[in-house]
Amino acid sequence: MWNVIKSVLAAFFGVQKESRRREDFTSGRVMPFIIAGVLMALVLVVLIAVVASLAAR
Amino acid sequence: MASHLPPKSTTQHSQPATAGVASQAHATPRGIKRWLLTTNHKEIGTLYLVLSLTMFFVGGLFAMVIRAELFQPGLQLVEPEFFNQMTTMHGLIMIFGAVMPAFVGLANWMVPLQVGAPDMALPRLNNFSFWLLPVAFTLLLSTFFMPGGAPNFGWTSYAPLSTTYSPPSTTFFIFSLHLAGISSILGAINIIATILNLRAPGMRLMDMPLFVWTWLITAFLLIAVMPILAGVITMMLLDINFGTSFFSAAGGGDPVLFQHLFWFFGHPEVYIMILPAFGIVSVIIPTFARKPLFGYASMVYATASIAILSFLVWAHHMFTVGLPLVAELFFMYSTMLIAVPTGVKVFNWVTTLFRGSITFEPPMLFALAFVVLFTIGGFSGLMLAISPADFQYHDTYFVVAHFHYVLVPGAVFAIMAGVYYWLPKWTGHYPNLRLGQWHFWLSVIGVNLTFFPMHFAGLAGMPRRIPDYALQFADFNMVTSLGAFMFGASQLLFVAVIVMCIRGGEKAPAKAWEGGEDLEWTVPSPAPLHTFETPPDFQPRQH
Amino acid sequence: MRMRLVRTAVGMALTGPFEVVLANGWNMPVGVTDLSRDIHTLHMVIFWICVVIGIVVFGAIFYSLFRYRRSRGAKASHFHEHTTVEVIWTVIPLLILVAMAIPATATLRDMYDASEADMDVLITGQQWRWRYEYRGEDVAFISSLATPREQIEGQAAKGEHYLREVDQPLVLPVDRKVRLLMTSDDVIHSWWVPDLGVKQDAMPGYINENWVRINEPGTYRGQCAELCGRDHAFMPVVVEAVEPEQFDSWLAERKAAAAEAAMGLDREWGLDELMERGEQVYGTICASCHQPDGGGSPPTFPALAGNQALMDDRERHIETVINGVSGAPMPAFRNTLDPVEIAAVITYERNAWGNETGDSVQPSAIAERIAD
Amino acid sequence: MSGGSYYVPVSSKWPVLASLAMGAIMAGAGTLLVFGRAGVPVMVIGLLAVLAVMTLWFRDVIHESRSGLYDARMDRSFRWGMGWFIFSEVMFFAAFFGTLFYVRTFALPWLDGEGAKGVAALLWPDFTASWPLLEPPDKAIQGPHETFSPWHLPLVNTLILVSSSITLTVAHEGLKEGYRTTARHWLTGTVLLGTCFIAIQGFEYHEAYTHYGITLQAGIYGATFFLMTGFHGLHVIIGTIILISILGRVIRGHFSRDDHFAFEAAAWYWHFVDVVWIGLFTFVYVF
Repeated sequence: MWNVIKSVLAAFFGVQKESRRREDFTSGRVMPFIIAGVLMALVLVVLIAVVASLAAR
Repeated sequence: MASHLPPKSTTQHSQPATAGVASQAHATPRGIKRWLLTTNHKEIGTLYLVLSLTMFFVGGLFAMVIRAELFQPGLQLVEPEFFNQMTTMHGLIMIFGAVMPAFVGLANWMVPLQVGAPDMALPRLNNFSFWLLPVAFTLLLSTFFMPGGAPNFGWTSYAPLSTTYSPPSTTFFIFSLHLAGISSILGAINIIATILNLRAPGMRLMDMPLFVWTWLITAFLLIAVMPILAGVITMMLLDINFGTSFFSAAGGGDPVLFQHLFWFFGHPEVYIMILPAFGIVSVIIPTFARKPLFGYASMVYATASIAILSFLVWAHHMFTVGLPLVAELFFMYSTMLIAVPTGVKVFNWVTTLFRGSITFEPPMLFALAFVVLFTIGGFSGLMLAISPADFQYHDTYFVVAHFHYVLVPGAVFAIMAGVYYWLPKWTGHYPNLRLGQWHFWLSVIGVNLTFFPMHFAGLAGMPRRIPDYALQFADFNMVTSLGAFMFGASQLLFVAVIVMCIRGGEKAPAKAWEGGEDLEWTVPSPAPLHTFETPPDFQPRQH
Repeated sequence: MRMRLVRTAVGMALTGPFEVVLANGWNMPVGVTDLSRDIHTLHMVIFWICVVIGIVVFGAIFYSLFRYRRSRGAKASHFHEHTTVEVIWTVIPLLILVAMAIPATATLRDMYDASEADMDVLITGQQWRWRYEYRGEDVAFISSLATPREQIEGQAAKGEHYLREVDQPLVLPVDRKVRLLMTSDDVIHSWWVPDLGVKQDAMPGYINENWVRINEPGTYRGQCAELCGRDHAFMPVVVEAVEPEQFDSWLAERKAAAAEAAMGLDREWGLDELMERGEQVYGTICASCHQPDGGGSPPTFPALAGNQALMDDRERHIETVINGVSGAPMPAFRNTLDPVEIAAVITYERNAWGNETGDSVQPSAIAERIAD
Repeated sequence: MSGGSYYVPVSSKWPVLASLAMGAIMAGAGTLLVFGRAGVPVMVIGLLAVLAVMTLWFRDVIHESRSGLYDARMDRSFRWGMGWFIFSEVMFFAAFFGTLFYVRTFALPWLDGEGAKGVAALLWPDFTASWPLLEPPDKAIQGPHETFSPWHLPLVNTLILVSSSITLTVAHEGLKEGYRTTARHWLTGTVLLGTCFIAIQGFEYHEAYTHYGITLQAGIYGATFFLMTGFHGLHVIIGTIILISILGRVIRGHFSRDDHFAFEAAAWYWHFVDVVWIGLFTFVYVF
């Protein structure tokens, strides 16, 4: 699970190590990555929204 | 439901044939019927590319009218109404008629060749997707001949100028966009299914060439946002013809709602037009630097990241419509974030060049110009992201300069790079390299003469979409117009190169470019009508 | 306040060396409000950041192209990954962006703080002119393009302020905080004066707020920035900033004039004077759509000359001008024009270009209808 | 693996004819809306042509499928295709749900003087925001007199559509177990339930126009109501037509226990339509 999160974080960041990437794509399961990706996207939205509303106060 | 979901992407390697043959023994139709009825991905790809080139010249003609009128202050050639029709149709034709079909055409030709598939996953649907487009554009262009003329409210169609105050032909414009939208969605479905389902045995997702990767993500964006466009133009249709008040405060609606929906489509649409360009460039640069792409994995991840972020930034097109402060900040922050993965891509291309062994054939020239000039467009994009500054930039020629830098020396140069790169595979001949170089240099000079002065005109205060302007903008506009005529004229060379290449030229071997490593270079040049009827044996490269 | 001083200082430092090249109509104007200066500073900071990054990136590209071209005998190496480098060049832009976001947020907060204004001006966009209303002062007027048609069509030499001159500018006091309320009667317009650092869309049915506090007296010019139809290019904004005392006396004068105009309601107007006034109103307000010769531009804008329906139904004609046509481009002029102007223009339309009905419409009758 | 296994049809006249027919529908509809009646025949011809071409196109596909030309990969292509198509439909409705959300959360309160942009109330001094919106800001626009109670017809329709999804699942299970009669009966039931839904929705529209004053022109409430329920209703009609054709194939003895993707695709579509309705019932009728 932690590995999935780390990989998705790397995807958001846009940088990934070749070896780690190989691991991700040998596990053969896509769903965990998609779910984690969607969740992280939501987290990102909430995060930016929180920062924005704090800044707007 | 879970068991009914489509199968997981990694379980779909080769399936031994149990029944059936690949092609029936029917005689292939000839002449015009061959093109009308074809289901072959190469023929359909050619059709898309020809349509795109035609539309490029139609949209280009409109641009020439615009630039001729703006050559000097005052109204000389056309009436303001017609000028507005020109700007609107120029945008629509170039986006939906030239750039998007060009990328779909390249995908049709190259995705099956690059993944080792016999054809697109759903060949008949593929032909349907294509033939919807000529129908759509016939409908769209026919609006010029209707009372009140063609749509004149800008390609963004902001209500209520595009509803209550629009010419009668707007209804036809909406229907033609519906057709183009259906075509895009079906085309995208086909491309996704091909990539996920028809890869050569042994080719994992992370072994795919970047062009395929970027198209996979682009196709996802298309399927996600074209329906939003369909929805919002349907609401326009209802406001115009059935008295609804979606975009009118009188009935409780809001004109800004239109813009939110439109840009929720429109921003991913921007990436739809640039991600495949990233893919093409990422394939060409390693070939001519004779060195593997630097940071392949990062490139893929950065593409995914840009795609996700593209759904969160739409209102940066609307900083001056009066968004609440929180929204303004949210969209400023998220937009600034998008610069990061985009930067990663540029850095990776540069590092790919570093310590390579570089040659400068026309595909490489266009790809290199792409990297430099797209980056300039990226810089102005970064400036536009700063919301307070955008209050001065918005709706000026600075914005026009920005998006033309990412679309012309961006998307269009990438398409041209792709055409030069793959012409040997399509025709079996090398394009005339000398003419190609002429085409390149004239285009590069023309494009910069056209669009660079627009930055200054915009900063000095010239709004976009005006047929006449104050005297202090005269010099910038004259240079821009001259550059535009030069760029326009030099595209005739492009046509000449293509025609000559089809008719003959130096014979190209299967591996036409020394550094080309992808699967398409394993089939003969020109590629026979049917390729990979037997799936190739794919050996993953060490990335 | 200190933040602002710092920002201004940074701005000046950045502009300094390139003053000659970037000033004089090649760059965004510094402007005459604190906000426009802040915006200009942000613009220059981000511009120089881009220049520096550009030099590095383009330098690296051209170095590689030159140094590693094959004709010079370069042999390709085969490295294709370096995570540390990749992380570094991801983190550095991220930090630069955060550093940019902080001053941008501060400026944006200033822009959004329209509270405690000394006065309100309601700005209404109409195809294709601006209406200014000094709220609470009973002063309102329409400001439209003053450049003669001959200049646009090239039959006369173009003046210095070609397309950026109006019949009546918006007059504002310096050193007072003025809240600008923007709305529109028809399509979206956008009120823009670069020197004031204000560009705000005018949305029909909604109101956007912005504000200015002008530091220097002067004439500041801009124009509509959002495509609003045929004459979008011919919709300038001119603001005349004057000393507060001068402004007060100007306002008092306008109020007196408005009161005088209201007097006109009490008396009977003759056909000739209505026609004369009507021709003037028609020229500035109606002619842009219905054309100076009343020919209109069908199908969107119907012809008035020789329009039998118009001549037959006087009531409907009055109704149309007062309340507009819902679902069509014809706006309601109830709040835009005063009763004298409405009466005059209807009278004019019913008698000009061979529409010889002989009708005259009295201002008092219009005032009553509007009051209902 | 001689000659490969993935079936690629050589050529087909249906796609280009389908495009022309779609073009005729659009041109006809546009002409009808803008220039009048002349568009009707063109539109009708286009519609009939689309139906005819689709029938013939699907006949080819069914024929190829039953001749054993398709392999497992082709099956997956169809699955991916249908799955992504439904996703595009989801996004289409997402635009409309977004509209409803925006109007209720932002636009109406602003017009009433609430929230960040409440200054707009200067223009509409008498306006009070409410949902359902019975009195639009401009008094010239006649709002609805009253709105539907969710607990009468809409609830009935909800029950109908939810049970239709259940009957469809039962039919599917029957097919998978090889009980063809069961499949046929439950599928027939599903079609009937779908038809009932359409009929009730039609009755509700009639009531809306005649008794409730809910019309397309009745301000934003009527506009969103008809937009959302209308496009949903259209999808129910399409879904029912699909189910009828699937029923026809079941009756003819098509589909095997483990190869019946057309049935599954129709089922996916129907479940999707059902889920959209749950959203509509919640946000258009109840809240």
